[in-house]
Amino acid sequence: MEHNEKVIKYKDALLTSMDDALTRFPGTIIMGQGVDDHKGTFGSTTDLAKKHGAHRVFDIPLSEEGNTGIGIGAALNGVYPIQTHIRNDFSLLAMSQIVNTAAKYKYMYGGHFNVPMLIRMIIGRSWGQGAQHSQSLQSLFAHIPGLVVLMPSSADAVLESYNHAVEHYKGPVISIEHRLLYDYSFKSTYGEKDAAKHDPFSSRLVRKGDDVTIVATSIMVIEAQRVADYLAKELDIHCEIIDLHSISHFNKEMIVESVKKTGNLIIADTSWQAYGVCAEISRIICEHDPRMLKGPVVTLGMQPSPCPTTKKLEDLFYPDDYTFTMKIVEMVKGRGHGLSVAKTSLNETYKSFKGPF
Amino acid sequence: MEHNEKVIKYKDALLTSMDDALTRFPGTIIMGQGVDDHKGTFGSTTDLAKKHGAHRVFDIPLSEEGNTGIGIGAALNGVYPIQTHIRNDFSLLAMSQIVNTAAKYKYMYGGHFNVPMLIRMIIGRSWGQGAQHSQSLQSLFAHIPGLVVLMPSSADAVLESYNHAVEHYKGPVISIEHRLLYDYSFKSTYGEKDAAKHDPFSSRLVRKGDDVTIVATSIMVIEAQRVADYLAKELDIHCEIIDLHSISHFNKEMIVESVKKTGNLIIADTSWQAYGVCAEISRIICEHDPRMLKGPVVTLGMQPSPCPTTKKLEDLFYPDDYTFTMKIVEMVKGRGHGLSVAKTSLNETYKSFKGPF
Amino acid sequence: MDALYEKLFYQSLRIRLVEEKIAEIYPSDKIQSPVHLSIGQEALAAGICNNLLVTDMVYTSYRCHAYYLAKGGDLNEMFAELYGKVTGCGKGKAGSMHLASKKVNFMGSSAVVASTISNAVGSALASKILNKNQVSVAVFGDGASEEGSYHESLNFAAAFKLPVIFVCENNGLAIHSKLEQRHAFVVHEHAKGYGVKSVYIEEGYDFAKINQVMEGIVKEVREQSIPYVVEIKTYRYKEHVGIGDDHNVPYRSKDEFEQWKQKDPLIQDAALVAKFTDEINKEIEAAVKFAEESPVPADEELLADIY
Amino acid sequence: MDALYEKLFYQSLRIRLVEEKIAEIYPSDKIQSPVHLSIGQEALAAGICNNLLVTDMVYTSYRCHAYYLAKGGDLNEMFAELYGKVTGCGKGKAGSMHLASKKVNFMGSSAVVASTISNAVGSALASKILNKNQVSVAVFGDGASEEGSYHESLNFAAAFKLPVIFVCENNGLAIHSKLEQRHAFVVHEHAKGYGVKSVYIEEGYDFAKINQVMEGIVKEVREQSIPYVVEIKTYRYKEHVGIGDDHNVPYRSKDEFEQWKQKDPLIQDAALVAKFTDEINKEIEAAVKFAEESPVPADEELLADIY
Ligand SMILES: Cc1ncc(C[n+]2csc(CCOP(=O)(O)OP(=O)(O)O)c2C)c(N)n1
Ligand SMILES: Cc1ncc(C[n+]2csc(CCOP(=O)(O)OP(=O)(O)O)c2C)c(N)n1
Ligand SMILES: [Mg+2]
Ligand SMILES: [Mg+2]
Repeated sequence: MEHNEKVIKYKDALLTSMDDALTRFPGTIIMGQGVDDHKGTFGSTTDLAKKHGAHRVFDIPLSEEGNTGIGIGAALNGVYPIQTHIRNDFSLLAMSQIVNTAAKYKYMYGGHFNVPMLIRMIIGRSWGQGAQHSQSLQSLFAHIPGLVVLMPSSADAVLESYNHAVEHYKGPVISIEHRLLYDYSFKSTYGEKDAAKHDPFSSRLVRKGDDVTIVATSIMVIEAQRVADYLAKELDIHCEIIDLHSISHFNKEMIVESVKKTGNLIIADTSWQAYGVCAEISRIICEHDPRMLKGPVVTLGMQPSPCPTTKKLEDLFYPDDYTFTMKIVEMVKGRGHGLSVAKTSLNETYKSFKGPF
Repeated sequence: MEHNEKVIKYKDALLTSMDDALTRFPGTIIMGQGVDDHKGTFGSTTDLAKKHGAHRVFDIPLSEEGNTGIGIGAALNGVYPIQTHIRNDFSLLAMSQIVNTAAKYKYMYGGHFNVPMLIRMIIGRSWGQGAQHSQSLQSLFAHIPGLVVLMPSSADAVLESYNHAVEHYKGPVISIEHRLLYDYSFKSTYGEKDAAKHDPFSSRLVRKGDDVTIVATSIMVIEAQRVADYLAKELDIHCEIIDLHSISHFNKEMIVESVKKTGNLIIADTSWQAYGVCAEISRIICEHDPRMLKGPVVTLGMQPSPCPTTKKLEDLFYPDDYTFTMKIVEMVKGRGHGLSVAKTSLNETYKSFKGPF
Repeated sequence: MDALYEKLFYQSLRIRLVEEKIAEIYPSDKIQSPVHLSIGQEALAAGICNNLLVTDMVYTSYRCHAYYLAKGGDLNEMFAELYGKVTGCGKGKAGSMHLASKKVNFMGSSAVVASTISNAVGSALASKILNKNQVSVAVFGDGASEEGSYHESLNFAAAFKLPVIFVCENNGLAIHSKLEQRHAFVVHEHAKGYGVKSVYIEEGYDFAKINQVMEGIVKEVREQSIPYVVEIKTYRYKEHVGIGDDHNVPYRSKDEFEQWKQKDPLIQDAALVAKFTDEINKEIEAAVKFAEESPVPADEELLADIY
Repeated sequence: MDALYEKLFYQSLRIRLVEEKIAEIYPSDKIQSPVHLSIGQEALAAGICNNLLVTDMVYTSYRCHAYYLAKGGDLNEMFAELYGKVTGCGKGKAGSMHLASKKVNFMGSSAVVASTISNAVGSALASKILNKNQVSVAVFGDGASEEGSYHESLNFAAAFKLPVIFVCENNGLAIHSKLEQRHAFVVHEHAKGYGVKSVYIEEGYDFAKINQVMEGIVKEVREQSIPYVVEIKTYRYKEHVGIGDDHNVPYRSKDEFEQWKQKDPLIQDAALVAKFTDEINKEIEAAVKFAEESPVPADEELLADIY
């Protein structure tokens, strides 16, 4: 069997990284609502309490602010806590501990303390779950110095960066996991000797191309790849795709070099554009040299409204890959390009997802 | 006496707008820590409890999340609550109510409910107050659809927009007030018949010029004006200044038109650049047409660290107006301009501020 | 008394039949939003809301169908909402977790646990300031009482003497977690620490008893402007979210379920069930038809009603 | 027993003299950060910390000087920190509100009210998981107990049986707000609602009594791994923040102040004050000199120690 035939699901990568952390570091604990139940945080913590003990993988009360403060205090006393929020919306209740405490601990006390911990937050799409279960709040964290904010878009991205977080990094890491990635299968070379070497907390160049630069996060990386495949095959348009991966510590040079080459930039994020990743990447370009660009930057994200539940509006709320594709064609070929683009869409994936959860 | 000779302090404008709200609308209440004490929220609520009754202006427990939820419930039942956070850092404890509840109430329930309320949050500088009392968190709120986020930079900006909020607007308004503006005096034409008419929740063109566009928020508008005065007088460089005022609903056309004219853009905000106002304005330009710009955009904000307390580092942490000036000279005249710029600095104002508080 | 009993029975049964209808429709995917059913817990909504005036304010969690109905929310608008139609009580933007009806002061239901508790306290604050003679009610689960804002809400309501009733629907579970693992306090005892009066009702299936206890409490709260905590033991028949049964999963025991069913009037009193079912089902069928035939929101709705 | 009394007296007096020195220096603007003095409250820090091992962990609020010293924090590093010097315990980045000293497990002091309470609970969680035989202590004000995270912390500590002591320094004030206006509960009574043992000490000036009560509690907490709430009545002599007196302002009464002073050993026991003052002042002068002569941080420090 060739090594690149190894295939692994996102959720299994999560489970593996959790299991590894518990196995290799006796100080690791997983504390979160339902981490020890039969659903095991959508399969990412299943049976770990049984395997590693109920004192290391345990359920906690509904007390986000307190729990986060408790995680921090534990981290300061020799434990590596992994915390989970089954929706990142709930982490808003823990903002003070994350922003006022965890992010500042090392600096505020002159470098004498470290708060090593991992906070996993799940975002999603197409659950018909409405305004309070649909947000994608990465930029709120990435605005704050002191936090490493990740959005792993593949199984290997999970394995590389979570293992790095637990083993080597001494500060708080926020990781935003997309629920719809959980059941995706990815090729994996993690751990193999000729596997690609990434800075585990930085960006990845996932596809090379000369026509357009796509900077994407999380599941938008998958969409970008589908769109890029289509464009290359059908319309001879070649996209370069940068998976931002870390939205707090992304690779600026990689982005600048790519835009210098292509002159065209499209940014695709899971959240609102305003004050989000789309804004931040625009800033990087503007501060470097906006004249690298041949024309306007295109951004894709959620429409500027809370998320409605009804399918009709929800489909309008999120960008689809038809729009994604069309925007790129227009960017490269101009408005009156007259090319036709198939309507096959990743939306089918979204639609087929049901829940509960 | 000529009408434009009327001068009013920022804190008196605040006090007047609070008093007006209580006088004109019997449903208005002010609820906040210390609003009825002898310091009266730095002079902005002084004696209002005596004047309007302790049932309308009252102190509350230290319970930010609960208090905000209580304000929202009161707003839904006929009261107009004005809430205060003497440091915006504390509002992180209320993020879930602000973001998950207040911002979404109207939309989430199909437009049948309104949450009219004003949340005042104070930011600052130069207090030697360190990492947890120095943040400027406007972008966290402005990222969220449903919130109007203001940063009034003058007495009239306060009067216009607070009165509009209380009298006409039916949703939640977050206003970020800079503590060092409190004791500044401003010319005021508010309420006079030939006073300038602004959209109370939008941007203001506060100075016209052809060489550089400065987009600024809060106290950075004052700095921009000082810098622009100096540049016009000493170096014949003419700045156009846009006071963003509302960072959630700013005037995009005004910005685009100005940048089209000057080709040079500098953005000056009170917070970190990443994912902040500097990023958002960059996005607007990038999405419109980055080729309007003659060169890189310059941004000014806090250095990407938590705020240190020691003066030495604090002075490096915040931008000063010497840097501000030099950046503009370089932008207009090129790097090797050889011009000399005086080191007089607004920093003196910052340094002379002591506290306590 | 018999008339009252029948009225409460009817209310409870109506809620159950509505939710059973939802469970029936759900696999068809016409309802594309997560549903948290109150089957087994209907008696609380019926017994509590029977004592409220239309001007009284009710706030709940995502487990809201029962209170929406008991407070007088329109059934057509409820089904239309579940179907994502513009004729729904939230124009299709709300879905199952965010039912609300301004007309009957059913003020909102939230998917963020405990978040509406303080809203109800604020409602009571406004009542007091504006002299409205209203009672406000916060309904929440046992899990919600672990959130800090519950403490903040109790303290505020007690310090300001506000007319608000805190109703804890104690089903002993937060998703799959047992109360004992999460909770170091007893809700109705803990309230006394704030000087807040409280009561515990163990018979959460008994709408008549709940109604009777609540009658006195609502009167007291209204007349004296004081907060009150009401803890009611109850039992969730279905899984936490969704329409399935999950007694096969070891997190709870089938025995417990059987014991509750033994006491459940909606199961035991077959005669009354028979008496009312047809009438209720007719109403439900009409509401489903209304929902089916209603239009989805126009595209413009996406960006309407934000500011 | 006399030796013990003198030791505690010395500790308390040392704290007072250090803070009086700060007040003396403050107008010179050499200390450019807001100071929250514990003058009047010193006995708590002395009586509590006397029972802790160096391996025990202490967390406080911004009102932290007293505990920093009582836990064994270095005086030179403290003054250097107040002066914003790189030799400070926080390299000049911390200032008065964020003293910490890892060497003596004085783990942190926060300017966000109540935020360190849960950190101390987490510390105790780690002790238990890692079998460390430590006691963790959270020190906070009466105002802090109004924050939701206090409730969350009590519940967690009780549910998980963690060895943590919650010390409430009840000075009856949050800035200028009186306890009665904000608080519908009594801290040490309220704790019992969580099954947490508690004690109330009214004599917050009496370090000997505090020491003695704490001795038993620390032992019990350590041996049995249980949480404990200790509420101590105390009195803040100075304004909330800054170095001024503010008894002229009507928010509190001068009488109360006079009564406290009557009982304050650091005022009443002139002989012992005389006995120790010189020695302490010498230590303080040396620390001030150390601070004065230390360098400010290099520019590179601005962006160091963030990640
Ligand atoms: C703040 C917050 N934390 C976590 C969740 C996830 N969650 C949804 S329902 C639930 C259990 C709540 O239990 P309880 O309050 O007892 O209500 P019940 O479902 O039993 O009616 C949890 C943890 C949430 N929705 N909000
Ligand atoms: C979360 C938060 N809210 C408000 C403040 C503003 N504030 C600073 S100190 C204080 C009073 C705290 O009183 P208490 O806890 O009794 O402590 P004390 O100052 O009396 O020692 C307040 C309200 C803050 N720092 N943090
Ligand atoms: Mg429950
Ligand atoms: Mg106090």
